[in-house]
Amino acid sequence: MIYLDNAATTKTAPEVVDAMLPYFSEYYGNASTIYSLGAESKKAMDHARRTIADSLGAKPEEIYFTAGGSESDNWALKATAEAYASKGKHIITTKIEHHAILHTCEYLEKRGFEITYLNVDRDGLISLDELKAAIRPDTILISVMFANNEIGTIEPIAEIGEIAKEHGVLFHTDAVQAYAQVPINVDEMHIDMLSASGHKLNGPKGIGFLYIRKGVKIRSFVHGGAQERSRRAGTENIPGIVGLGAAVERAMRIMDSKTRKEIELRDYLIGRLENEIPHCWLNGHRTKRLPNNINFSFLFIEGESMLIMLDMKGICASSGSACTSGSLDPSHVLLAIGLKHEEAHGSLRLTLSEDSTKEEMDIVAEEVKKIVQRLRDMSPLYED
Amino acid sequence: MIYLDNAATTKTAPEVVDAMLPYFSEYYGNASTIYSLGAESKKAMDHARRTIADSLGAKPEEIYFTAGGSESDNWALKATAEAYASKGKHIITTKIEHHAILHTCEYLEKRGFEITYLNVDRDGLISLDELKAAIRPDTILISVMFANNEIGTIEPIAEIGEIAKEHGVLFHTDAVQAYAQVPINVDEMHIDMLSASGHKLNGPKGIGFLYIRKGVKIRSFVHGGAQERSRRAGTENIPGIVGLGAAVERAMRIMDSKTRKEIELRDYLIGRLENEIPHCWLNGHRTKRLPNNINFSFLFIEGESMLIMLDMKGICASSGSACTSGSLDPSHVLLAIGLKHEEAHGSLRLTLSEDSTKEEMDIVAEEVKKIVQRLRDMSPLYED
Amino acid sequence: MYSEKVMDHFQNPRNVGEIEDASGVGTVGNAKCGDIMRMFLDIDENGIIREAKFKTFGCGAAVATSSMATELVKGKTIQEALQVTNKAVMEALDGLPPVKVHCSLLAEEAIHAALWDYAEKNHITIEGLQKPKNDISEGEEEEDY
Amino acid sequence: MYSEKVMDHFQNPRNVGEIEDASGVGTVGNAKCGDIMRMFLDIDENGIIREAKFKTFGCGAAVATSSMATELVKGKTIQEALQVTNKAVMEALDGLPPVKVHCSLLAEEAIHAALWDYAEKNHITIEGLQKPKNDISEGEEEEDY
Ligand SMILES: Cc1ncc(COP(=O)(O)O)c(C=O)c1O
Ligand SMILES: Cc1ncc(COP(=O)(O)O)c(C=O)c1O
Ligand code: FES
Ligand code: FES
Repeated sequence: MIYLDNAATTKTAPEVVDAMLPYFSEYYGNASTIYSLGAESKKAMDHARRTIADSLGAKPEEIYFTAGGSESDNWALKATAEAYASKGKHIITTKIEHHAILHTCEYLEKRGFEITYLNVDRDGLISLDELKAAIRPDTILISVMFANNEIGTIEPIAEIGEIAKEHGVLFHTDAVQAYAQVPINVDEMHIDMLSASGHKLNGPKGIGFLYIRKGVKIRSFVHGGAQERSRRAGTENIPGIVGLGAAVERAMRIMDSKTRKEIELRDYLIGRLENEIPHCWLNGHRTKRLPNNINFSFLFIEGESMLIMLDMKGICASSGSACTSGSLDPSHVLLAIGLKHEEAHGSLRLTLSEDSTKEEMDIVAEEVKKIVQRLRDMSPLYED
Repeated sequence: MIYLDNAATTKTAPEVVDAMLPYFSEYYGNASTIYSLGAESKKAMDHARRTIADSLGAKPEEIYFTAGGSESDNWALKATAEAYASKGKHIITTKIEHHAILHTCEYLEKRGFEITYLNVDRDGLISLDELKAAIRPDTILISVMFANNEIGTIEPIAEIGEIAKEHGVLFHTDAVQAYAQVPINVDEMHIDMLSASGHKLNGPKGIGFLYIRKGVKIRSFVHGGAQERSRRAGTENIPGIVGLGAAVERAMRIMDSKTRKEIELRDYLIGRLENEIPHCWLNGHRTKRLPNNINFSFLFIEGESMLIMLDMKGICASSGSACTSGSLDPSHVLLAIGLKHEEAHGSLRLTLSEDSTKEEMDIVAEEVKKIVQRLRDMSPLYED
Repeated sequence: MYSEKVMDHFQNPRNVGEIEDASGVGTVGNAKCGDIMRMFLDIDENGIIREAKFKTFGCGAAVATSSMATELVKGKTIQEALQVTNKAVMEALDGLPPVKVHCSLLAEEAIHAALWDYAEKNHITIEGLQKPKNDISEGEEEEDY
Repeated sequence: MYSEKVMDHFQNPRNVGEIEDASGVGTVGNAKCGDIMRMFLDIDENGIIREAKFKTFGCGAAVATSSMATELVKGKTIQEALQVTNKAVMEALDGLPPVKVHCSLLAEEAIHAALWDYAEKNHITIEGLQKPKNDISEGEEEEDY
């Protein structure tokens, strides 16, 4: 199997699973209890929190564990909206955010908030001038994703943070794709809130965190017990938290070598596809791009068919095609960078891991070439 | 170690961990993808969903996975409030709910909802007459916990369901403590929504579900991707879901023998404590009670001190004492059944598991006896 | 997610291609998901469909239903071909996932469009055949959420 | 959650008990968490605290701070005993978790209450000593949420 869908989810690293295992059936105590078994859990949780804080240049008490990226995004937006509603009801985000942000924004719109959705250029980058122009006296939050999950484009986060700070507006970034893949420092980049998800960085599924800078007024999203300093209720998911901590430790350790390797393979495969297949192009910025992301549009064909054929060859990949999502609307990201519907339909996303090899890239290049040709032969849009 | 805090959390059963393991590093595919690896995840998830549905007499598509009991409770209340606000803004619950319900109710109160908190009697039971009298034309929801987490009292759920149905009011039950410990059938009991949490039944932490009867109007709580039929966003926590399914399978399999054993040991230890320690009593109903729950008040002493001394003897237990919670207010449940502050302070909760033994009960009886005496000797309230 | 039959027709689609000087050609598109299906029919003087071919831009279900639809209409009379509904195609494929039902409507619509073209070319009316819409709206029920 | 020193003083509390005909007895309670501490002092004619004993209904921190407080005041003059603040007790115990700081206030307050009782019995005033409240409100800051 050639797994090239690491933006969807990653394999939990064996060392991460090993770190988690003792906390299922041996140190299974509830971290909120007073006895020694519970103290073991608390110690493990504190360690993970510190690891994560260190990875961001944050303080441990600024890290709040959640069930994943979606909850973190929901929390950041809804709680900020609530806490700062008296200051204003205007939020700025982008057209290419993940649905966890966009659908939450729609929810807020129905509740009287006004959302500005920034445009992006053909590469998927927002314009800092448009951002500045969008800020109003009643703007309470700017939420711009660190890197896009489909096309891999990395936004100018430090510059956005600077602008937000200048204007006294809070800045949240959905870093689910970028965290532990590229270096992030919340102070240098003036990030007030940051969402991350464990399963995108070889950690377990069902665990994530929200970084909230000290001083930011924050309400709870999940109400109940006093966990997470009374901010996020629910018995702490200790194995998940330990796994996330171990995954972050691992990701920070291998980041340099992983990045170097992925960029090399990424650009090699991009080159082959560009050179060997007609009527296709790379989506997303060529260099301001996640190290492991490749996104191509192939004219005249449709994504889901491509994916099934790739699967038959043992290759796992993804597409911005509507047909894969059950939603019928093709990727809002691809439309936002200016693709036509039928162009958006024929997109293919390949996201590498540190386990990817040159041999795999070659196999994929060959198979994609064949499949694209086969589907084009079947397509009423293609006349050669 | 003698672990008697199974109401706080349980050991993840080794067979549950074994069931989960393949889904971390082997079948790690995202269940929403189209390729075979994702299909493996989807299959495993469907299987767990069916197991859970079967355990409740529900349909698989009525089971929605969440991150645990707190999220389920928040979702049930907040989404119902939102979806039915046009019908009315009155909700009925009890004074002895878990904070996941009570704090969510407070949140709703701040947003214009009116909450009636039903009283309970000395045993912790609500009055059906009081419930009936509380129902108004604008009542949209009744939320009564299936069994209380502190004193173990099991509420008259089928009767409550009947009343709710007669009055055309939705009925939610927080079954976090009762699910898979006592038999539940959502149709026979007229339950419209039910919350459960994996780690209370020897499943993993960080996973739970909300049962939502087909036909109930429900909004999302976590907005984003199309997971869980677009009702609950977030990449599916497949290992957690598989673990929950395996835990339910196991719990249903052993329920009869476990219940029989726990009740025997429970009543044995209750008898010993009652007979051998002066100035103490059992809290909660004597028979309408979770099979594994023991809750005692010991006059003149304080809970946290008891817990630390028990811990020194290798016994893990819990207390309704404010001193253990960091909140300073003693258990709202013990106050609701009519205990005075200082009585509530001296409570001890022991919750058994199927691994508990008579030898353990004897050790605990002896140690509790000694500790109570030692603390009483130190207490300014105790004069013998 | 797909049945074995669907996968078989997707992997080995029958009747892919075009018919030159076809008796009837119909192209339909599903604006919602942006997919396009073109159906070619060769109909003899007795009104029997001798040959059917297709080209499809669409998902696996779209390809498989195109393939199955062409198989089903071959050898049939025009009236019989009108009975090849999307339900018939789906049944022949052992079912489709709910989100893919609309793809099979595309196939039904393509047959109708090709027959309509045939009727227009030959200045006849085919009983029970209405001018096909280009745009098939899907009939799935949307639940409240 | 507790330091080793706290655990030691909790497990082996020094000076538990009562002093008959004590020079001063003080009982204070923390209404918020319902805990009660009673302190007995035996003070000689030179104003030196010869003996100190306590009884406490409260958490581990309450027991440990009672124990440590009695240890700290023993052998001290009244003026020196006034310097045994909750901070001093906490420091001697290598710290307390933030939620337990208020328990140490109870110990400070109990010493003051016993000294006040001694002063009243002997019709003297002790410089710097105010009538202790029965009710210690905690001084922790509440964050906005
Ligand atoms: C009755 C009850 N409801 C809700 C919860 C919350 O469950 P969780 O901690 O898994 O979120 C608990 C347990 O803590 C409980 O006992
Ligand atoms: C950019 C981005 N944000 C949020 C999410 C949601 O994360 P999760 O699925 O872990 O809730 C994802 C991944 O699905 C993502 O790529
Ligand atoms: S043709 Fe688009 S989903 Fe089938
Ligand atoms: S005395 Fe109550 S918390 Fe310490």
